[in-house]
Amino acid sequence: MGTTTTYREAIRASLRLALQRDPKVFLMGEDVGRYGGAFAVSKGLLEEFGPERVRDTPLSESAFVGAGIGAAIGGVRPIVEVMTINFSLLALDQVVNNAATLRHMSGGQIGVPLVVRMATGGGRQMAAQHSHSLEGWYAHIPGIRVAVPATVTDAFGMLQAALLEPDPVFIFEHATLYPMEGTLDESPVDLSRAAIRRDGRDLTLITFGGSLPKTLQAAERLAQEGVDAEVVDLRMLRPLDMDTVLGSVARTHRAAIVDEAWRTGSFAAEVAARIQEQGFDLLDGPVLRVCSKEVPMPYAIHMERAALPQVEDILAAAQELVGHHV
Amino acid sequence: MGTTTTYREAIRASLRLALQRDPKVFLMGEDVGRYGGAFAVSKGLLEEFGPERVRDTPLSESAFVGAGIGAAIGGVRPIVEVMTINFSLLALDQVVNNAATLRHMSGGQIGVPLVVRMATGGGRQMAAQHSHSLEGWYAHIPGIRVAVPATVTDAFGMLQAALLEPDPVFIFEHATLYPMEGTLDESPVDLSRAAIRRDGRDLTLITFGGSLPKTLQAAERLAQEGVDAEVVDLRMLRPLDMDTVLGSVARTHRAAIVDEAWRTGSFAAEVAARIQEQGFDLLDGPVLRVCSKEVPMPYAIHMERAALPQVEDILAAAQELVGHHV
Amino acid sequence: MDPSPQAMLKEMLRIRRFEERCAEAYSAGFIRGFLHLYIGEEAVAVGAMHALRPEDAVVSTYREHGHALARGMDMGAIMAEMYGKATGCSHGRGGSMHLFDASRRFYGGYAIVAGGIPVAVGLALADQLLGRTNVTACFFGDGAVAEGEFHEAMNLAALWKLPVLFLCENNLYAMGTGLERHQAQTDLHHKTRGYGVASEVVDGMNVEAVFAATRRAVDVVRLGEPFFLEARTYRFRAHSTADPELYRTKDEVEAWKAKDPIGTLSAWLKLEEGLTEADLRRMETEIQEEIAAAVAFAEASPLESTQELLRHVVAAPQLQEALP
Amino acid sequence: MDPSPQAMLKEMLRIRRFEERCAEAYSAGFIRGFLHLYIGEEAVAVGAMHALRPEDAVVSTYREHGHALARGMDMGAIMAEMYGKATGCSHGRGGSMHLFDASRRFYGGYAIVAGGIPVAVGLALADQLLGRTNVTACFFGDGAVAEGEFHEAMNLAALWKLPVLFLCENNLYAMGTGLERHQAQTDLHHKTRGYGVASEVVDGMNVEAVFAATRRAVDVVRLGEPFFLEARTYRFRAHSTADPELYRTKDEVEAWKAKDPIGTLSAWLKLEEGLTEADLRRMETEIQEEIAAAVAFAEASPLESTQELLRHVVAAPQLQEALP
Ligand SMILES: Cc1ncc(C[n+]2csc(CCOP(=O)(O)OP(=O)(O)O)c2C)c(N)n1
Ligand SMILES: Cc1ncc(C[n+]2csc(CCOP(=O)(O)OP(=O)(O)O)c2C)c(N)n1
Ligand SMILES: [Mg+2]
Ligand SMILES: [Mg+2]
Repeated sequence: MGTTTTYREAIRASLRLALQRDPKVFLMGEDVGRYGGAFAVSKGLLEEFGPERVRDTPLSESAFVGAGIGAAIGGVRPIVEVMTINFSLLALDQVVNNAATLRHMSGGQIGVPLVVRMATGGGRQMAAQHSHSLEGWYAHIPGIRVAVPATVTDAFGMLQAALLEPDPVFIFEHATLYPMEGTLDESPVDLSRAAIRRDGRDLTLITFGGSLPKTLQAAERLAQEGVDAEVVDLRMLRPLDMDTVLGSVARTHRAAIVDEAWRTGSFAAEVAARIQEQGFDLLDGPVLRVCSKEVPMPYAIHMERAALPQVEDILAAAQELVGHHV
Repeated sequence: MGTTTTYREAIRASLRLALQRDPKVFLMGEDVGRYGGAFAVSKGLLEEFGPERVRDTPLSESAFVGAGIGAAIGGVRPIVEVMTINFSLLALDQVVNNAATLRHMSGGQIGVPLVVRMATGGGRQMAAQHSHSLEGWYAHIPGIRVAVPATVTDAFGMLQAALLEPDPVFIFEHATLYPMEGTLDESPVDLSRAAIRRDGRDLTLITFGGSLPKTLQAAERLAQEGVDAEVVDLRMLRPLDMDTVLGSVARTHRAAIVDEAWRTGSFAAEVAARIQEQGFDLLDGPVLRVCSKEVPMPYAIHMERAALPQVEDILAAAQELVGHHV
Repeated sequence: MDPSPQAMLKEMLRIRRFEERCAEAYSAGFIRGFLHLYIGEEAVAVGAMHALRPEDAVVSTYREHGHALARGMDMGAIMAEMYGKATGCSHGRGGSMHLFDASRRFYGGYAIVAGGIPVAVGLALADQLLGRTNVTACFFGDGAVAEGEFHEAMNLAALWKLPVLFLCENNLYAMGTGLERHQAQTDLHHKTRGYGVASEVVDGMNVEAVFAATRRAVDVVRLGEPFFLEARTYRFRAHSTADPELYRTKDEVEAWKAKDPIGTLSAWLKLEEGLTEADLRRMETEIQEEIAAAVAFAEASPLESTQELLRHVVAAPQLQEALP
Repeated sequence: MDPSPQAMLKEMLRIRRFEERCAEAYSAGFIRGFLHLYIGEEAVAVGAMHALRPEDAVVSTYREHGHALARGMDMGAIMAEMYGKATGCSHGRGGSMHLFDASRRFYGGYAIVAGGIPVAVGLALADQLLGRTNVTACFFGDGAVAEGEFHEAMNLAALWKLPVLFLCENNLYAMGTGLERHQAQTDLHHKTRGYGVASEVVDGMNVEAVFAATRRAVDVVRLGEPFFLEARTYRFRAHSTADPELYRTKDEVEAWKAKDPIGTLSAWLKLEEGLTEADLRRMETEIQEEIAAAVAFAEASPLESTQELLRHVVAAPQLQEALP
């Protein structure tokens, strides 16, 4: 069960399936049509479904995200692609003040069944304006859902699941994951649970999205050194499944969070705050964070590497955690 | 030393002084001129300094914040008023991608000596689109400074200090504080230190901005019950003075943070994460958070009260902290 | 069938008296937060709304009492909303700035200037995609025209031939900033030249002119084109309850009050159509009765329980909202 | 003094050859991230820049190699920047999309479409406030015209009579989206009608025409008015290094290549001004030497130490940046 494919192709297959199944589904965003998508995710869909359902938009992030909100209220099922999270700042007012609030402000009369997808993250030498990891900000907003698929199966399945939700779902796709290969399982995925991607007894490494591969690599390296790390993939930042996180920490008593955002105000801070709030007595020592350095992303490759969390940084945190115990 | 005045008048006096001292200083924003400022902060300044230096802008948050950035680079000293933080989302791209990055992206060739002021917070029945407490987001951005004056003296002094900084400083004024009276000390304030607003031995209550009065009230109530709370006013969210925070926690071993933002992803999470990271062994129990409920702000007064952190919520957290010890 | 001038007079008067009552309730502390009165501008809402069909959609601003009433929303539900009651049209969650009635396709009250415009474009897109010949009427002020979102939305509507009626209520001020101090081009309907969108200016103090112009505009829109209608009007009251009105002269306000859409229409009806003082008194009485009933309803209505605080954040949760 | 056509030819050729070399360096992995080539559009940068004075300011986009070179920035510093070296014009922090040279008032490379426009307006505001008669020239593409920021900035510049030259490089595509699919009004200079700003269209494939038009425009701007100049041009290469170019035909590209500003100008100079093959060869040689030196400089230059990572986040700190 499951075929081998890439993260990119899994999303494309999921989009195709959505467009085939429901005539009310349509995709819109900058260059999703003729160009085939900035990351080639939607390649071929215009040809297959036509320009009504695969709509190239002008460079007008606020207007087309807002139009997605209106269209969702109006009874169709938009999937909006914001090319990258960097440009989504231009649409953030529509997200915070409309998408997230309309159900509440109307006393439950209207909902916004909207799916918004965007690429996130650094690591491709795109420099300061094109390397943001701001999905933690979205996770701050009540009224929306935040999904961060880290596997091929989640890339496919979370979009399908999002289309069943009556509320806005934001899906953040780390741009370095698009070429990643993996096994695709097309069965429905559960948006309410984090996943343990590797079992371990000695410490818990908590992560999501583009940092999962690095974290798993770090866990392998740790295993070679006799340290058995459990790896939790949060999968959803909002709502956050603390049961899985605390269950793991209850076994390991030590945790670090790997998050590509700048450390101060990162989502990792939220996870750390909650672990100590809800599981203080489980902990043998502080919850650590492995985050980006607090600098706009530099272009030069060695500087970018130094700014982003690397496997070595995860190892160092793990050593510190384990050392704390002995 | 020190006269009694209001928070609003302290800011106005500080603006006046800045305009008098430096001919390169000017103020711009929506309705800062003829209207006198949405919160009457700049009342009278247009008459005194003329329309070149007190400039009403169109409703174009992105353009006038961006123009402030350009003007700062060009050699003048803009103070931009964004009427409220709610509207600042429309200018967030300029903040994140320009104000905060230009120094870095240019390899230090240009800086952005810009001051941006805005009102923040809820508690006035302004409902979901007009009650945000998003200053924690700003504190996530390397390259800018985030000031949250909670006293009359800081309202005056932080603006003066901000005008000496070579980098962008964002000042968040909680709208409920404008009519607050207090003693104004016009001596220079230090932007690098948090302040202990009340000494205490039993627990540390950490807060900032509009939540300081509530927190001090809670401390008084606790004192009546024999619990001696220390109150730390962070004053700056970026950079964050952890020395003062940890110094207090080292004495009290228990801490709670009061922050009007929604709990998940609040700045309170950052403070909690850092306290346990840097002072785990100081703690007798978890760092608690007193935040807003995770709901778009409701209009009705009883619902808004229920959504916002109240004195009773602070008391409950304090009891839990103290109880944890006994 | 065209609405009778007398009916439109009554509707304008109904909005005026309702808002006067709101202002009192505000002073008395029953209504709180912001209250943006529409007094002086009633001809726009009343004239425009008559040109729409029930299946059309409406998107408005924080100054939307007039639109909501003219759209046929229940006055009691609106008053209860401002009183913060559970029976309010938005269950007390929205208040004055966020009136909603999905059953009338009244999609709200937006308090971020220009924030509703992209939503209106999306509603029209849904209609286009579903093959419905509805119009979405989007109300906004002169100030909103300076916001980038207005331009993005206009370009999108023009490009995709979406049935949006852009209805600009140009009352010459964005809060305290006069038109000539916030717009380089003060003939706002000329903005459409950058988009190839047809436009018209209408006297917003004349309800019949507004009705006629909106009907012409809606005819164009229903065929699948956006249209921009600029109604020149004036608010007689302050911008909001917090406004000391330092930015305009009493003379200017008085000059505009002489064009009061209610006063001029009732004068004309008396002169030309035999409207009597008795007719007017009857109107006033009926309106006062409706208002009294609305206030009574609002006062008598229960508050929602704070236990319900987290309702309506998301729908009856497929996903449980995680609350720490 | 007017620049000679021959000098402008050489400048265009210099940009072209430089970028061809960049493309090679990119394929070889020395340059990374995004690389947006300007090839085909050189006449715009070269023509326009000659109409500016050294004290004027320039704001550009991510497609700014041509602007940077035409502005007189050092080729070695630009190449070193793309190689990520400490000697780069932005110390390796910016890369291809963020070239800066404060000494030439070249205020960067902006990678958020339209993001530089408000900054340009602010630079012009500073000049106005300080009583300097400088111009700020702001380059952006056709795609940027759909962004709200462009409109907000244009209104502000017109309202405050700021000396901004809005220079739109209309190359008919925003990435893969053709002009007619992203603009309701494809005559972009008509956008200014909503602002009362003067505008002109110029053949962006003709360097002398661009120079002349920019000079006319700058004359207006220097007196204290914004101006919008639309240069119609075309990029011969892909949007960026990631672009498979599915959205346009080879024929279309070939038709535009026939209008190559370098080819047509050199043909004309040969025919009318006695430019010889030897002259051209000499130009090529000089340019190749400069490029070779730039590459050698870039290759030989040191990397900044990662110890320096946190530099330039804030100025030599008045306030110490708190790093946990
Ligand atoms: C984006 C944004 N900026 C500022 C405000 C504050 N504000 C509320 S109404 C208003 C003036 C709007 O003027 P206009 O669009 O002409 O509408 P009017 O109030 O005259 O009906 C302002 C500045 C806001 N609500 N939203
Ligand atoms: C706000 C924003 N949205 C999207 C992008 C991605 N993007 C980069 S360039 C580009 C096309 C811009 O077209 P145009 O303005 O015509 O400039 P050109 O590239 O043709 O020179 C797009 C969509 C971006 N950088 N910024
Ligand atoms: Mg107005
Ligand atoms: Mg282009």
